[in-house]
Amino acid sequence: MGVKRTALLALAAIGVLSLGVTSASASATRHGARGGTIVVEMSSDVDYIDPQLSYYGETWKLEEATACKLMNWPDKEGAAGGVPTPEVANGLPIISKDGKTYTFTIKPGFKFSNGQAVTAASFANAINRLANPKMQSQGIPFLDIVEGAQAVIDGKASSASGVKVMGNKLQVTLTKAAPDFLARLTMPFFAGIDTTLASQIDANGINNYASCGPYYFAARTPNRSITLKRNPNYKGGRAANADVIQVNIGNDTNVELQNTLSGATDYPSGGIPPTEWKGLVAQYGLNKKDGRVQVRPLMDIRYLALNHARPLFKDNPNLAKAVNWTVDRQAFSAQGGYLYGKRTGQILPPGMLGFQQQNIYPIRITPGTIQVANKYAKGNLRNGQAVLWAANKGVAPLQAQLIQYNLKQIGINAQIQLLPRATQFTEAGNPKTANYDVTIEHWGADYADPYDFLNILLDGKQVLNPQHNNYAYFNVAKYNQQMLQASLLVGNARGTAYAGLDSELMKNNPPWAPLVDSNDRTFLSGRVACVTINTAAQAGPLLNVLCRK
Amino acid sequence: MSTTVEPSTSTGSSTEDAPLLDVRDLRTYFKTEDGIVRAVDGVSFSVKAGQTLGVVGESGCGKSVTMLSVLSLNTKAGRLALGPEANAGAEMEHYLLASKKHTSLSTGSAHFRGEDLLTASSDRLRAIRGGEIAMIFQDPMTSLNPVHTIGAQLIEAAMLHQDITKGAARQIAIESLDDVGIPRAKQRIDDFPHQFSGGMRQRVMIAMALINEPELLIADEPTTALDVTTQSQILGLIRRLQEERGTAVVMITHDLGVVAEVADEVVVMYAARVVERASVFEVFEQPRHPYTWGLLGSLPRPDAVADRLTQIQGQPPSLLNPPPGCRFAPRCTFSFGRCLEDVPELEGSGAGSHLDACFLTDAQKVEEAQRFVTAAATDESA
Amino acid sequence: MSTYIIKRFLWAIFLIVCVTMITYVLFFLVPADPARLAAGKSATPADVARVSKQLGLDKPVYVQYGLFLKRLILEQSLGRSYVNRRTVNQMVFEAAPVTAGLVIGGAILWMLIALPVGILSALRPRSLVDRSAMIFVLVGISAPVIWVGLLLQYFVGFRLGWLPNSGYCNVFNPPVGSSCGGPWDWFTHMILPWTTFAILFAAAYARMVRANVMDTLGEDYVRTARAKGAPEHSVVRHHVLRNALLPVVTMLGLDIGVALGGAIFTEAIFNLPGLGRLTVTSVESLDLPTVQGVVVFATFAIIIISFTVDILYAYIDPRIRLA
Amino acid sequence: MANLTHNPHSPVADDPSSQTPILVGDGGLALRLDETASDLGDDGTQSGIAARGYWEGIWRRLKRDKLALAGGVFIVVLFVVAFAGAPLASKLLGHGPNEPFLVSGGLDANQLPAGPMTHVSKFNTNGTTSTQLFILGSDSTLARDEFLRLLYGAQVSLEVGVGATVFVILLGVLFGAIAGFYGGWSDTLISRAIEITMAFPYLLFVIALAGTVGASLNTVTFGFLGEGVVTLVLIFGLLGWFYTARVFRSVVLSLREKEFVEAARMVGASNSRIIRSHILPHLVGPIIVLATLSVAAFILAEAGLSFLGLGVQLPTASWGSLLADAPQYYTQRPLLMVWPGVALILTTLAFNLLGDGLRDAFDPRASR
Repeated sequence: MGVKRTALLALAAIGVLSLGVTSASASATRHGARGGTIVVEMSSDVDYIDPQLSYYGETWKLEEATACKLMNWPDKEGAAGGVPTPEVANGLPIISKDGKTYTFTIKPGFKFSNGQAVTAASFANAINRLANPKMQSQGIPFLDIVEGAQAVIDGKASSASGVKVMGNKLQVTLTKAAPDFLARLTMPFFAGIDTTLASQIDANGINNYASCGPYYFAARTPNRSITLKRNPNYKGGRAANADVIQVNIGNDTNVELQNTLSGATDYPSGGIPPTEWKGLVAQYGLNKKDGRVQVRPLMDIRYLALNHARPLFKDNPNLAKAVNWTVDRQAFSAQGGYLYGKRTGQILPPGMLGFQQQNIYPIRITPGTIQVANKYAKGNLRNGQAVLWAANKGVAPLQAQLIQYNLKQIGINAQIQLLPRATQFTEAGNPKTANYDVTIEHWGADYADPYDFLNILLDGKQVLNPQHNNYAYFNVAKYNQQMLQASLLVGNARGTAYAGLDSELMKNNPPWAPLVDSNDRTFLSGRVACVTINTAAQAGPLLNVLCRK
Repeated sequence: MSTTVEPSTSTGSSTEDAPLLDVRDLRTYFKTEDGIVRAVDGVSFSVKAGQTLGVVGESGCGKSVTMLSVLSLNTKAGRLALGPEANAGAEMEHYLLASKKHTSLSTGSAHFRGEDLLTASSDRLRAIRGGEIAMIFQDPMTSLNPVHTIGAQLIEAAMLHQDITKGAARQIAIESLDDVGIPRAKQRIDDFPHQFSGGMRQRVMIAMALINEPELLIADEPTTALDVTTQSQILGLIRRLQEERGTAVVMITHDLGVVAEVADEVVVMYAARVVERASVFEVFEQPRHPYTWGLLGSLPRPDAVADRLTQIQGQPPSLLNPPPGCRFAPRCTFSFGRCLEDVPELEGSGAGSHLDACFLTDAQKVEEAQRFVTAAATDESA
Repeated sequence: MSTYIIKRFLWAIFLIVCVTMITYVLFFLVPADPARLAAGKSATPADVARVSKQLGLDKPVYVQYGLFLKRLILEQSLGRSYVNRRTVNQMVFEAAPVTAGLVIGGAILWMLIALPVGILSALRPRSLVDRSAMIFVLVGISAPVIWVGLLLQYFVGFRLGWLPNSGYCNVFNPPVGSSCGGPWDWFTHMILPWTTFAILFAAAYARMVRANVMDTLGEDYVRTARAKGAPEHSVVRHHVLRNALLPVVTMLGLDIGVALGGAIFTEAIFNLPGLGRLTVTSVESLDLPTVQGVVVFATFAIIIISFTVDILYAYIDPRIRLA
Repeated sequence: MANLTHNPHSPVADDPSSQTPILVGDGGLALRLDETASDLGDDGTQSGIAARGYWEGIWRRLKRDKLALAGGVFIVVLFVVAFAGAPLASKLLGHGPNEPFLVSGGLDANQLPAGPMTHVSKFNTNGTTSTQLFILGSDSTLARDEFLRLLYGAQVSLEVGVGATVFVILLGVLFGAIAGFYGGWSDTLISRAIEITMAFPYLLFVIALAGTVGASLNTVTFGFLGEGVVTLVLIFGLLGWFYTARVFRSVVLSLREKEFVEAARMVGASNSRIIRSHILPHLVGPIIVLATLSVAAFILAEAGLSFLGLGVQLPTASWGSLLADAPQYYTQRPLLMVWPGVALILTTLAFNLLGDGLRDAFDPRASR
């Protein structure tokens, strides 16, 4: 009884996940031709394929196809896909009255690609491996509520006391009731791992391991290719249509487009030249069933992280405001081309719990805005020199030059440094290597909850971790406290609290210059069908569902 | 055309006195970026079988080009058949300027055993080159192909003109090396040119030239690049082989000493023209052309009386635009008005084969020549 | 001859020492705190200390270099990548065949173009052949490789769709699941890169061959051969070409070294996972051991090639052989 | 010297193998003079005197080579355009090469870079707006003036090309001359140094340096150079000098053996005087030729590095980076692919043509 109540409560918190996507109806059920190879292209290499380390949207597209999780997003479009549903867990967990203890029963029949059976231990191991300080995972912040996890993170214990394996049951005890816990479990960080991988602790990641999802990583050659093959032992219900999913790395976007048009590539995950979208939409139509051009709103933001750990922005809110006034969001978005996204001046994206339209900063610049910007900048420029980080592929270099120009208008001379995307955010998340004042960042919701934006991206407690996501190195005790409080609230209260934080931060002490809430834009070759896009799980079509016509 | 040099009546058959090689009014012009260079401008001479003709003149006077033209060996050379009465010079320039293919043109006639080489087919020419007329060049260092053994090069020469097996050719090659005095020919035949000294290389060249027993050997300053001792050896060698085989020789040289040593007949060339033609005896005893006097006068005679050493002032004319009239006139101490306008023809005084191209009176010529003879006599008596 | 070989060999050894020393100093000592980089992400102060001890970074430079050389010679190890913990050897040996294929294939192609073009235009100066050849040469040596590559890729590869416009296929045992593999795929994927890569050299070599042949045609020994009555074709074959092409061989030896670097643009455009792209990607992510590893390896390759060429040259040119 | 050259010509002096020792040098010299005088009408350059005739001859031969002249003219124009024209154009057009005009006409209705001859409007700081012209349209979706960026790109190309060339020529002449003229241990030393430099994989090394060590120099501009130019010049120079050194070494080596140098020695000229009046004048030709050709090579190299993103710093315009951006707009704006490509090929072509022309002019025997 009580059980039900709390379970429902838990779901209530997740209910907001339903997204405003009503375009293509779910086609996961319809299995097209099984077999064949699906060719995916990425313009630069992924960060890791190790489930406890990989934290790159591009990689997660692959993790989603290879991982098996206690809770997972159904391979469905829209609202149906937005509800965390038991996968390896045999039904919803039993949740204690205080909402702190979750007990999962493992569904039998799941096997790793190497034949090992998936057990409760597989998931316990995942949590402990994630927490292991030697792994230096960026996923650590998601463990803050797991009892005993911190001890492991601090190296005081080898396994989290809150995680217990009892036969085919897994019991996780939390330090406090966390409404988004089930949603967190959908992240690849928490995917089941076999005993071999559990024993391999390496901050640089393991490149070949057995997985329990529809596919497994058959091979990876850094900077060249990744190959996914169907998991022969997979008995779970998810689709695994193609025999092989081949990822080729390194082509520029214009070549990716050429290849997709010529049918050599099925899904240019690395993107295509932005100026092409308009023409493609005109030619192939938008969001047709199994159509070649699919666009979905994402809970995904592109922003400038202003490094508060370095002199320029340390305790310099007025300069941060000046930046927010000077950046040309319209121009920035224009670099991305047609249907790139929606200009924004706030942290939370539309559709997210706690989103309230704030009009603090201009989304179109005029001579007026530049004057305001200079007013704020006046006297706060310090040495006026900045290092600007950006990715080195696609439109990023252009966007970097735009920002550079905008900053110049308020008297900041920025020197651009271009890095491979994976390197960029890995180094940015490492206090030792984060030598930038401004970095052009891009954050997609791991799961639909404001915690994943504010706490994960701006909680100051993590800035000293060897790896974290607070790229602004924003650490203000007052706000840290408020974020913690908000994360414990439920329902509307939760929303209001986060909405307040959003406006409060942007008004008084902007950690970022938010730029664009971007869409997921997918272009596919003419030879694929079974296009299912679940923005809750990842961007782009679900690769395990995608099939050859 | 010189009145004295009649077209020989019996060009077809080679009778006893008929020349082996008979060159008539040969012209060879070169096209350069600065204009037309008239390297050979109406040269006539002939070589009798078994005889040695010395062609003497300072470098750049066209003596080498003359012989190369006879075998059409000038680079990108074309041959032009013109009637003797035609205004050959102008015609040549016209054709040469028009021609895309050729940077040099030759005209006139060069009858070898009655066959005009300037009109012969290229196949026929190849058969004659190295077969009936062989040639050796000034610089033995560069005249042999550095990447082939001398054996290979000799054998090539032999097999080009004799229908024999490689083995046989090799045998012949070894013998011919022996003939020219290469020690241990059997071993040395497989050596490369750079393993031989200059003199030895010249011997190899000679061996290669004579390997097909030609009737005419053209030697283009064969000793110039060699040191004095080797020079006389090579000259001796050439003379010996000539006597043994009765080969006719054209010896091109700027060194009257060499001429005195080997030649029967002498052709003196100046600025692309023949200025004097005579037997070696006549040239040394009764030279008739001021230029020849100059040459003789500047022959080094250790005890020569200083004032006798007539030096030729100035420099030879550029062949781009040679002076009108006698080309030697500008430098000639005896020149007078006419020399600067009219071109003196190559002609003899009365009978005899002694020809010269000079407007001086025979008396003057004889008188001047006498001074040299007496000078020479006093030198010998002293 | 043998002394000559030994001389060249010792010199090669000396070269290797020099080059490795210079690269070592440049890529290990110039950037600040190599230990931190080497320790990678998990760089707690303790780790850094351990790594710097293991790399001997706490010792004086010459000792460090000694250690580096020791690792290089005894373990043939180029070290490990900072970015992904793979050994540099592994990465280099994956990339080397790609570049080798590109360079060697390219070299063959450019010689196939340069030799006939150069010889023909030398034998027929100012002819139509010659003039068009010279136009090709001028354009060839002036055209930016990247531009040529992009145009070929777009028009031939994409618009006309005649050939694959990017990517690499292994000749033997392609990696699991890779979309292509085998000699034929490899060949078709390499045609555009080869062309892009060869044009510049083809032009330069056509010009060089032409010049050499012309010089040789003016040599005395060629006149001698003609005077022997040798027919023109055999004059050209036996006396001109052999001499004219000798220097080309040496140039080829030198240029293959240069070409190793030149391949970089072709590899970038056509996304070939060769040494060039390996350098670029590791430079982008400041992966110094890999950068250094590639440079050292390439240098080895060059030294070995030029050594072989020296020997080869000595065999075909008697003047050296018997010197 | 002079009296030797005017020595009355005589058949004996004509013969290098004459026994009289004094006559040998004299004779050798006279012989050479006569030959050059008589055949092919080459002016007596070999003697190292008659310099005026020498230069006249070169100019005469160069004038005949219309292509080379065209190249030369193009280069002069290019320099003017790059260093005077670019700033001027920027002044006239009213905007800089790095100013984006996205929201004011730089992009067309389809968010594509505007085509040629587009008018854009600029917001001035005083609140007014003014209309300005994009002659070749926008360079990218950043909507900067392609035309201006091409002009400023020319600056970078020439700065790198000329800078690196000066660098390699200076080092090359210095080391080459020393090695060639003095020989001995200095020659051995330098030749070995040359061989070592040659053992490096040139471009790989350049890229490695540019991306790692070189980055630290990227901000050095001496106030007028493009950011990153200094880095490239240094790297190209330090790794490129060996080639020029090799050439000049062999040139000097051969000069040292020339008769007129021997002759000068015989009349007791000092080394410095020989170098000054007999060696250096003869290096002028090779220097000019080599310089011209290597500028072209370095311009191409710069474009290549910028294409790889390792060249000059953004947003400094470079033909290479323009070329790198262009493929993004292949389908809609193919012209963006054409401008930088054509600029590059014309420039290198011009330098190559002039270089070849000069080579032939300086060395008629090589001209065909």
